[in-house]
Amino acid sequence: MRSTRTAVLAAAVSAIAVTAAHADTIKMAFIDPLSGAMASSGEPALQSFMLAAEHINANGGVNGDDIEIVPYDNKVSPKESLVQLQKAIDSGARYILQGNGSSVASAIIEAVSKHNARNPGEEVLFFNYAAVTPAFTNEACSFWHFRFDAHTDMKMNAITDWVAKRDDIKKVYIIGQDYVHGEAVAAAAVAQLKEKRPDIEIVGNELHPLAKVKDFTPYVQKIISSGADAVITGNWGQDMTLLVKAAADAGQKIPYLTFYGGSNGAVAALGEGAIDTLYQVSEGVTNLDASPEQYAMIEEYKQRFPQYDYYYDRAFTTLEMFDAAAEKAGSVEPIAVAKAMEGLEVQAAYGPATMRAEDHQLQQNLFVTTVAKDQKYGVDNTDLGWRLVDGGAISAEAASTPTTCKMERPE
Amino acid sequence: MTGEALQLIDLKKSFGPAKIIQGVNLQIEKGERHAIIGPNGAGKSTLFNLISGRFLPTSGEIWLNGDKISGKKPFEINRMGLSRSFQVSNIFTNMTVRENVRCGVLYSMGYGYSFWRNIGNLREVSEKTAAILEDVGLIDKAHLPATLLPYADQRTLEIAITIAGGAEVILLDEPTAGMSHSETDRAVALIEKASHGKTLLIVEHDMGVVFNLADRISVLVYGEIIATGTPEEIRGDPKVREAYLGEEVEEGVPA
Amino acid sequence: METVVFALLNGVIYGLLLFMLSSGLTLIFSMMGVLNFAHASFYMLGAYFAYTLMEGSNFWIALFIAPVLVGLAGMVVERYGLRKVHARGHVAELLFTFGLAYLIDEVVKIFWGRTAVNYKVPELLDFPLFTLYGAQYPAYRIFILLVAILMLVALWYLLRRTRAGLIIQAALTHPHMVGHLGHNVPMIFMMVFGAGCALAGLAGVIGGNYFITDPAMAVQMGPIVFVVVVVGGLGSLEGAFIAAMLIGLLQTSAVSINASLADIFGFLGLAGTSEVGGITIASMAPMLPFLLLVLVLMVRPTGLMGDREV
Amino acid sequence: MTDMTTTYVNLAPSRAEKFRQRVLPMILFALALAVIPLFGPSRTTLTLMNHMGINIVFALSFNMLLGRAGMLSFGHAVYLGLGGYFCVHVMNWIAAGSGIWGAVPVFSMPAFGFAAGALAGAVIGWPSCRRAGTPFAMISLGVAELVAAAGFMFDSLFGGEMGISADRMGGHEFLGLTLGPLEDVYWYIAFWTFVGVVGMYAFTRTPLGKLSEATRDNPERVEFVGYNPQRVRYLVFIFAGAFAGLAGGMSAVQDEIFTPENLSLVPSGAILIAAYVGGIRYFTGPIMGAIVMTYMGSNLSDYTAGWLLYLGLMFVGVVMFVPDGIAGVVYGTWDIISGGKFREVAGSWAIRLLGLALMAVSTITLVEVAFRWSDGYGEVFEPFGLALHHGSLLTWIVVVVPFALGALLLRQAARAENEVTT
Repeated sequence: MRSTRTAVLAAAVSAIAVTAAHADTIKMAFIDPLSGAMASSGEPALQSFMLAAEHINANGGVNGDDIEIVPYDNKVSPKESLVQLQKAIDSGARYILQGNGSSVASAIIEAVSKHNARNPGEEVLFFNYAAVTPAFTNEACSFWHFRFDAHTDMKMNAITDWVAKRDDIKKVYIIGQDYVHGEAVAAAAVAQLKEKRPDIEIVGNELHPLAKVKDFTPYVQKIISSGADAVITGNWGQDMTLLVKAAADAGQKIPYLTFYGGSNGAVAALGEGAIDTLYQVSEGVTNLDASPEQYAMIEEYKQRFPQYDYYYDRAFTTLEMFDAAAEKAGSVEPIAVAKAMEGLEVQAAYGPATMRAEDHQLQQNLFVTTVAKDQKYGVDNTDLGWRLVDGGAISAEAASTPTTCKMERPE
Repeated sequence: MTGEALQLIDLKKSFGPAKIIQGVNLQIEKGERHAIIGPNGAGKSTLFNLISGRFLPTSGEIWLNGDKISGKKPFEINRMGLSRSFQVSNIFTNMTVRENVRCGVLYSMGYGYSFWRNIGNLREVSEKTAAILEDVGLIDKAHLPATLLPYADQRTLEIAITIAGGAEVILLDEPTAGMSHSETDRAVALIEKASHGKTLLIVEHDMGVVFNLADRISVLVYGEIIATGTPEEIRGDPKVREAYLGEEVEEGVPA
Repeated sequence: METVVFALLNGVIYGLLLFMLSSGLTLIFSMMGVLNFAHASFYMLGAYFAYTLMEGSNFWIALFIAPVLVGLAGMVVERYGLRKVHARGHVAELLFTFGLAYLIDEVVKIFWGRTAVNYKVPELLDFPLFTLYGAQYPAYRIFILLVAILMLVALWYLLRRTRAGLIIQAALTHPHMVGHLGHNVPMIFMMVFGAGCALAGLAGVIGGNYFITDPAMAVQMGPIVFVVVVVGGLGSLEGAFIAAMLIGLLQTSAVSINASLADIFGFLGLAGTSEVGGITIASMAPMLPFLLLVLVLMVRPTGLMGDREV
Repeated sequence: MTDMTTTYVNLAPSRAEKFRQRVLPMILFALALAVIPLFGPSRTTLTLMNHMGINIVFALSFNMLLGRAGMLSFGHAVYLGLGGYFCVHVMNWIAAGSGIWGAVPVFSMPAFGFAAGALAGAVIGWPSCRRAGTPFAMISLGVAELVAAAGFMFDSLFGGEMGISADRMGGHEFLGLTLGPLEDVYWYIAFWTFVGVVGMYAFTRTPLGKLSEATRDNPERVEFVGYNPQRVRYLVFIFAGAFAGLAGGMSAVQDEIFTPENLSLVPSGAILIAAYVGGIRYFTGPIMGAIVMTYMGSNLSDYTAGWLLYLGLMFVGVVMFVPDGIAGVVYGTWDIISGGKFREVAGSWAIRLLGLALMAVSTITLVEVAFRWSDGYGEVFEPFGLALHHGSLLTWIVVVVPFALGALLLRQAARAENEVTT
């Protein structure tokens, strides 16, 4: 992380030299795992934010000020995150970036709301780039929280939209981790499928304990026996890779529709077994059609950080939107920026993105993709890459879900 | 039977196929000092372990002051008034001498598992501990960690812990083993003083100590008591001479 | 029927893999009294060594070299680490291996990165062997079965038929006696620790591509291996074998039971809609070994086959 | 009787000694807690110190088991977690203000945590304390896995992944503390840290506390002085759980959230490391360990990506070479200085320090260079203007030479000290 920071800053020195007139910097605290096993999720995100900040600074900054991304390692622990949050706030950061783990996000939302209530004039905003529990922009929504990733229900909307278009899918199996996230995924899948394709039979709906299963073969056997044509899972980490690996080993060639298939190392672990088996839904993959600038960005990223792939497109969207909001508000004060951000639309790499005012949930296009050989960009340093499937482009409107948010706004 | 402090009835113990104790019957009167002698491997320590509850008997019964104690746990037997020492020093190594003795005192003074009292304020406990330390001659070393004590002092501490609880029946397992002559003499004096008015059962190899101390002696050979009687009777018993003393006379030290 | 067949087949394979891991741990424990907390870390090292060796050579060479390398690493750890804390008792040793597990985790991340590596099944074995009830059965699994059985036979032969085995056997039943046999005890300890680690390494070589080779694999496998050796009875190889099979079969077959607690305890008035009632046996499957551990230790502290309570 | 009384007076420490050994440290501790806010610590410092307070109580409660009763637990966080969860629920009841809850001050949370921790200890300890040694350690591991899994399964109790949060300002003021600003929370934590430390120290002075040490040393002999070692362990376990629950109550107010992660093996392992590094044979050891490890855990990661590796190295180093931990070093040093032997050992100490410093230079260089090489960004470790690239000869000189030199010096120092003592 520190090394990352210096690596990026080394290149940023030139940019700063050019824009030496910028006196102020806007500190953004990046609070996510940067050591231990989970660092493989935190590091690429940090790099994405730094690269995004670097480009914004090089193009004149935010109202003339530079963005500085300051990393804080939270070890994916909610309690430790609160220590780091306090450190960040005391060092002058007014914007918090975090995404890994809904437990951490929930702790930060709570802590930020309390901090802002207890320390008026010193407000802090929380930009959540990956924690996808729907509650954060529904019943537990907060004025101080903005989410730049589609939440579970929206991603499920995209998945079920795609499934609905596929007439050959008649039986669906749902499997997930036995905790809130897995339960929410299962509930959303059942409800949405029933509405969009009542003829689809849900042949299995099953939860297994979180991160405890070593051999998924028996589960896959159940899936095979059920005659399922597609599997929907909210699994992440080993639970996702091991599940799909067991399916590939059993020679099963049906879509495993996941939220986290694009995580680092998943394709490497699965190898060719992933082809046409591992599907993911995301706000974009590198092999989608895009502008030359976007391709240049992807290539710059890969060249600078060869260990990882360009994955967190939403990091760029987050900072772009912040830039636009600050410009619109003519200020970098959190409350002003927050108000300016509501309803704001920016042109992201893979389509327009709008920050919905009522719940602070970004509305953006989603894409269902699968693993294939010989793509423009491979991932995990293999020759396998993500390819858009037929009918896999889901518009922001289609992916959108209504909100139950009743937000309390400051005067 | 009223006068009996300890009674063993047809006591047997086997470890797998090995029959270590094969039907021991023994009565020990209140206030009696009783010694058990016998060659190594005769089952003397096993017998102690059975009486004190460390092992469960295979069959037979043990009675203490009219209560059956066979089948009870060691701490239950201890609370009923029987205390024992060990052949190998079995003390609380990381605590001081004073703390060691105090651990022996606490339960009998009614402080059981108390967690609401400051041990330093328990005046009777401190007094009793000090008195015992004084008696056994360890008072000067009261604040030393037990591990730092010389061997003979550790043996003494072993006895001190055993008598600390004020049990009426005391079992001593080779209390003078490994001691020099002068140390042994001191230990015997201590045992005499400490067992005054109490029932004492002692296993000992040093015949001098045995014949000095004991009112009665039992000879245990291959898990059976072949003779019981006063020191004179035992000395004169031909069976004993043949089975045990004879051997010893010839070989010097029991094998 | 098909679920039974699959549960049996997979349960046996998983059980054998568990046994491979736990046999090394049991050997070490029997001889040295050390419950090696870092045992699963050596399993991980086996997988990573094999992955690296495969880049320069092939799987078959890795299959033999990687466990040897892991064994050597184990010997170094014993000689320069464990031996120093040996005098201070088993808790110190347990804590040493606890810290060692942390260190190995971190070092693995430095050398092989934080994400999974592409440790592939060798092409020779990468084909479906047969089709069973509609699912292809990978040949590699049968290969695991064979390797595990081979190791079982070799271990049995070594222990029952060789001189080294006799010494180890003697040590298993009479741990305090080995020193009196006139053998160089520190040397034996080092060899046994190395051998135990090598067995874990072998399990890593064949398990790493069956599952996933990533830095979390040690943490994932660690607790379950303890459960196996403790349930089986610390120090008993037979016990470890029975426990490994039991847990392998239990876990795989429980997965196929969809009954919920409400179905079972419904007569007590437990509703299927309540939080407790809604839990299915299948969802509890991975927790069963831990439940088993607690239950076995409460009822039979020596474990199923053990005769020593530590 | 009279001479008995005199011996009694002789044996027990004098009033002055008692004051110096027991009361004075407590007064100094209370003073230190009271003086800290005068320096005007930042909110970051306050947050860090509050966590230190929580961890001090937690580490001490862990050491009631490991250091005092010889019970190695791999799942002690279960009791902090359950105590804390209960407090978070209570805080929400207080905020709702229904019934008698409205009258309960949030300040009293640790008392609720204490009760909940004791209850959890009583329930879980019943089966697990029937065994000692390795089986106990393994049962604690199994129980921790089960409870952590349950944490994710029962949403209504544990709130699932997001956990359950509460507002510490939900109740009415108590002692003039709203508990809103961190300064208020500091006083709250300081008060309860003091209560916890004094409470656990007092426990060591009770008959049960002494018996727990006796059971650690020799469980068999305990049976023959009338005690059931299982009962002793069980009671100690309940108290350890209770004080962990107290720490949980402190944490509930400081962080205002509890998540199932708090129940898992990770915090249990962390507190084991903290207590051990501090020194489990001393009452104050875990206090020192908690302070050092809390600081390192939150701040070391600002300086290096390899902080976990450093912690691991430190732990293994302590287990191998300094089994009495930080406290052992501190008291050992103090004994030598106060015993007037400083001159004799000064030379070998200097050599030892130099040796350690050299080893540290070598280790840090190796770790830092290794992490940069592993990241693959082509970044170079540049201490003091030196460019230490993993491929350059200089790097390897900086790694190998100080290491060899340091090892040599340490060996020499050990030899020199042996001569002094023999």
